[in-house]
Amino acid sequence: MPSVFHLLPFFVAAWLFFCGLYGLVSSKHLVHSVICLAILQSSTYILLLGIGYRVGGTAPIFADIAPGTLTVDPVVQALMLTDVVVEAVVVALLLAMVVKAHEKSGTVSPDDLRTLRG
Amino acid sequence: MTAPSSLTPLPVAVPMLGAALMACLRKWLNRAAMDAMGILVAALTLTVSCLLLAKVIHAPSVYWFGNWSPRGPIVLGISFVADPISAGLAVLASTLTLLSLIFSWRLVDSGSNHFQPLMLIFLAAMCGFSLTLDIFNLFVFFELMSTAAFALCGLKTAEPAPLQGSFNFAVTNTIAAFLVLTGIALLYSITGALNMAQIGLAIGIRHDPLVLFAFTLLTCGFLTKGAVVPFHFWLPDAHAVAPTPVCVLFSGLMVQLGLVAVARLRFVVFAQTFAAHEGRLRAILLSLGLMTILVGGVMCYSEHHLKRMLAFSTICHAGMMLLAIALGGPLAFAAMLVYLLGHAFIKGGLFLTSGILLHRLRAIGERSLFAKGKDLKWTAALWFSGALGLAAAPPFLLMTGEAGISKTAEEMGKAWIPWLFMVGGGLTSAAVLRVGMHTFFGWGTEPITDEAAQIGELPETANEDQRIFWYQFAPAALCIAIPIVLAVMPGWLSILREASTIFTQQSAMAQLVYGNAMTTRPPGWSASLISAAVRGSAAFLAAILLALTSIFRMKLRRALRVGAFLESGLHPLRVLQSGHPGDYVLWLTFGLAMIGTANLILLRS
Amino acid sequence: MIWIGAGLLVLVAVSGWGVVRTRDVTSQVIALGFYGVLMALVFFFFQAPDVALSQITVGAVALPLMVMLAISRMKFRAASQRDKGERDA
Amino acid sequence: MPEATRTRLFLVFGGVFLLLFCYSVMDLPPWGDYRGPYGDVIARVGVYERHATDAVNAINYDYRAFDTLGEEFILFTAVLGVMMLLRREEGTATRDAGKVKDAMRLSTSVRTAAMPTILLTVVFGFYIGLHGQLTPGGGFQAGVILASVPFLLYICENTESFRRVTSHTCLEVIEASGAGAYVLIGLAPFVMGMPFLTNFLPLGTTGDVFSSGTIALISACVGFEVTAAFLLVGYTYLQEIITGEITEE
Repeated sequence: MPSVFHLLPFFVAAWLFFCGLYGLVSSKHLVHSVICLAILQSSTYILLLGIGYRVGGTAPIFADIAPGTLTVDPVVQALMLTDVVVEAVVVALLLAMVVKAHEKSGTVSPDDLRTLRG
Repeated sequence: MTAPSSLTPLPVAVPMLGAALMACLRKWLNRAAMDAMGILVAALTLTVSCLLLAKVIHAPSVYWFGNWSPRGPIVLGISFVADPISAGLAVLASTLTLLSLIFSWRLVDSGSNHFQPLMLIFLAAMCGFSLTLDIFNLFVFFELMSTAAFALCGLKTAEPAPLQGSFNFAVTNTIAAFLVLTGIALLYSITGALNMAQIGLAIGIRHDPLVLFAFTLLTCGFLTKGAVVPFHFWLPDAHAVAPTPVCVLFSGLMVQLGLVAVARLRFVVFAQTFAAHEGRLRAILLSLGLMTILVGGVMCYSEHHLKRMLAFSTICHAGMMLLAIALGGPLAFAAMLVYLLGHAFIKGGLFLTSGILLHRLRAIGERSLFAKGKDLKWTAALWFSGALGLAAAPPFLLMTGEAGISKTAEEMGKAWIPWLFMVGGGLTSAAVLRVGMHTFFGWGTEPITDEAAQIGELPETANEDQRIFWYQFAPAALCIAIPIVLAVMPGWLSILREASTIFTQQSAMAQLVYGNAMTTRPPGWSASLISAAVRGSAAFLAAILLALTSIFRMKLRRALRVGAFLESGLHPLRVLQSGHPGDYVLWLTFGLAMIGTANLILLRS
Repeated sequence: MIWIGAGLLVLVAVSGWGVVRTRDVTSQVIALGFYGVLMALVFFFFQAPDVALSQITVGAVALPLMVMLAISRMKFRAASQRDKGERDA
Repeated sequence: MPEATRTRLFLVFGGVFLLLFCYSVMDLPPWGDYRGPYGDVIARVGVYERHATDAVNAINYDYRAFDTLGEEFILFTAVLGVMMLLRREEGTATRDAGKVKDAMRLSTSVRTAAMPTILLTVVFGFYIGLHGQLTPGGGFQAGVILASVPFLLYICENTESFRRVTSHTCLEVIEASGAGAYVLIGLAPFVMGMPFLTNFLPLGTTGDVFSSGTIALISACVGFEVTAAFLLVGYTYLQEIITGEITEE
C-alpha cells in the first residue's frame, strides 16, 4: 500500500499528538502529565523530520561530500534543534512547579489540587 | 525605499541584555538597586521603541537580521517589520512594563530578585512577538513569552494555589505552542518558506484540507493565548494567582498579542486563500467572538474575586477585539488597535488599583472588602473612571475604537455588533461598579460571595507599611489618564489608519519584504463619534442600574433582582471552570475539533 | 532500506502509546528514556545527526534524569516528613 | 467532571481531531519527496558563503541566529524560573532532615573506571563543541555533555564533590554571561553599522576549527550557557537532598 506508506511519518505524528492529549486528559499524577506533554511535543519532531526527508538524500554535512550533493533539508533540522531545547526547558519548569506544589500541599494528583474552582 | 531603520532590533536586544546583566548581579545587589536597574532598562527600552516609532511613522521598513536579504523570491534570513503598528505595540509593551515595575518598587515580593529579570525578558518577548515577520520566529517569541509568563505566574510560591494556576496555564499554553508549531511545519512543507509574506504568496488561493487544517492549528494556538472561548480557561486561574504587576502585562498586552497574531495570519498569510469565502470565515470568527463576549461578560459579573473578575472582563473584551478582526478591512483593524490600546491602559489601571486595595486593605474578595475603603477617595476615583472606560463611554479611547468597529459592522449590515459591544461593555463595567459601590461606599447589604473568592490571598507586599505610596498611585493614575489624553487628541488616528492599510494587505506586506516601492492611499478616519458616545453612555447607565439591582437586592421585588440572579444563578457555567488541567485540555481539544470541522466544511468548497 | 525506517516509526508510535499508558511514574521514566533512545535512532536513520546528538543527550539522558531528580526530591521530602512525624509522636 | 466522562468525551473530540489531522496530511507531498526551496538554497550556498561544512549549524548560528538567540533566552528564563520556584523563601526556617552520607563507597575498580570515563566525557564534549561548524554537534550538544560530568561525579564519587562543583554562584554568572554575550555578539556588528547578528569576523578556511566567523563564537557562548543551565537545574532539584536541609512550612 504505497499511499499509506508515503504518509507514515505524518500519521505517526498525528498519533503521538493524540496520545499526548489523551495522557494529559486522563492523567492522575502531575509528573505523568508532564511526561505526556513531552510525548505530545515529540509529535512535532516526527512531523518536521518527515517533511524534510528526501529519499536518497544524505545528511547536510559537507565535510566529506561535495557541496551541491542532494541532501535532506537542513532547515527543518535547525528548527528541530530549537524544538528539543524548548522541550527540555518546558519539562524542567513544569517539574519545578510540580515539586513545589507537592511541597506545599502534599499531593501530586490533579484531582486533589483544586483550590481555584468556579 | 527607505533604508531599514537600524534601531529595529533594539526593543528586543536592550531588555535581553539588561536581563542577563541583572541575573549576573542578582546575588550582590540589594532590592532597591535591582528595582532601579529594572526601571532604567525598561525606560531605555521605551526610549528606543519611541525613537523607532518616530522613525518609521511614515516610512515602514523591513529589517534583515544578519544582513540576509532575500535572494530573488526566496527569503533566507529572519526579518522584523518596522511599521507604526508593530513599533507602537513595542512602545505599549515597554510603557506597561515600566509602569508595572514602578508599581512594584520595593513592595511587591520579588522572589529573591528573580522578578525583575523575568519581567524584562517578558518585555523582550512581547516586543519580538509584535515585530517579527517570520513565522518560526513568531513561535520562538511565543514560547519565550510563555516561559517568562509561567515563571512570573508562580512567583508567590508560599501557597499551593499559585502553583496550580501556573500549572494549568503552562499546560494549556504549551499545547497551544505545539499546535502553532505543527501548523508551521505543515505550511513549510507545502511552501518551503518561513517568511509570512512569502508563505502567503506561495499558498495563493489554495484551500485544500491541508491549508485549512494548518489554518485551524495556527488560529487555535494563538486563540488560546488570546483567551477566546473555549480556550480561555487558563486565564482566570493565571490572573487570580499572578502578582498584580504581572496581571497588568497579561491582561494588557499578552492576550491581545495572540489576537494580533491571528490578524497577521488572516491578513498576510491566508489572505488570498479565503478571498472567495470571506463571508463564511467571518461567520466562524464572529461566532467565536460572540460566544467569548457573552461567556466573558456573564462570568465577569458573577465573580467576586477582584482579579478573577477583571480577568473575565479581559476575556469579554478579547471577544470584542476578535469581532473587529473577524470583520476585516483596514478601518476595523485600525479601530481594533485603538480599542486594544485603550483597553490595555484601562485594564492596567484597574489591576493596579486592585493591587493598591490588596496592599492597603489586605484582601481581594468582594465580601472581605465590603465597606472597608470608605476613606480611599482617590483610589475610588480611579476605580470608577476605569468602570466608565470599560463601558466605552466618553471621554475614553475605547469609545473611538468602538466607533470605528461599529461603522464597519453597519456597513456590512451587521447591526447587532454595536449592541453586542454595549452588552459586553455594560456587563464588565457593571461588575466593576458593583465592587466599587460595595467597597468604597459600603452601600447595600453584605455582598454575595463564592468559593473562589474565599481563598485568602496572601498580600503580596511586606506587612509593616500599609500606606499608599505615590509610586503605587501614579502608575495607576497614568494608566487611566493616558486613554483620555489619546482620545481628545485624535491626530494620530490617521497615521494608524494608514499603517493598518499596509498591515491588512498581503500585497503591501510582500512589497515591503521584497523591497519594492510603496504606494499608500490617502487615509481617512471618519467614524461617527457621537453615536458611539451615546452608545457608550447608555451602556454605562445600564451598568449602573444593573449594579444597583445587585447591591440593593434585598429591597427589590424578586422579579427585579436581575443583578443578584446574574451573580449567583449561573451555576452550570461556573462548574466548567473546574481548575482541573484535564478538563482544560479536554475543552481545548473540543474547540480544536469544532473549529477544524467548521473550517473544513464551510471553507472547503 | 526505507522499510527499516518505517519499522522504526511504527515502533515509535507504539512505544509513545506505551509511555502514555504507563501509570506508575518511576516505570514511566524508564519508558521515557527508551523512547528517547528510539527517537534518536529515528533521527540518525533519517539523516539528521545533529538532532540525533541533541536528542540522545537531552531526550534520552537529561530529560529522564530531571524527572528522576524531581521524583527523588519529592520522595525525600515525604520520607523526611514521615520521620519528623514519628519523632514528634 | 468525573474521570470516566472526561475520558469518554475526549475520545470523541480527540478522535475527530485525529481524523482531521490524518485527512489533511494526505495533501502533503509524499514522504521522502522534500520540495521546498529554502533548505536546498542554503545547502547549496552555505559552504561557500559561510565556510561552514555543517549546514545545520550554519543555519542555527548564522542564517537564523536570531531564532537561536530566542531559544537560548527560553533556556535562560526557564532556569531563572526553576530557581525562583524552588528558592528558599526569606525568613523560613530550615530543619535538618538527615544529610545523605557517602556511606556506601563504590568499589575501587568502579572508581578507577570512573575517572577515565569522566575525562573522556570532558574531551568528547569539547570536541563536539569546537567542531560544531564542521561536523554534527555544536555548543548546545557540548553543553549538555559537559553538564553530565558533575552528575557522573555525583554517581561515582560522592555528593561532597558534586556539591563543591555545582553550588557555586559562579554558575549563575556563567549562565547569565553566556546569554548576555550572545546579545553582545549580535550588537557588535550593530555598532559598526551592520545589521544585528551579522557574521562580521573573517570567515577563515573551510574545514578549519577556527573558521566561519561568529558561528564558532556563538557556539561557544551557547556551550557555556547550556552547561551552566543544566547544572543549575540539576543542583536546584538536588539541593534539599544533598544539603539535608528542608524549609519548614
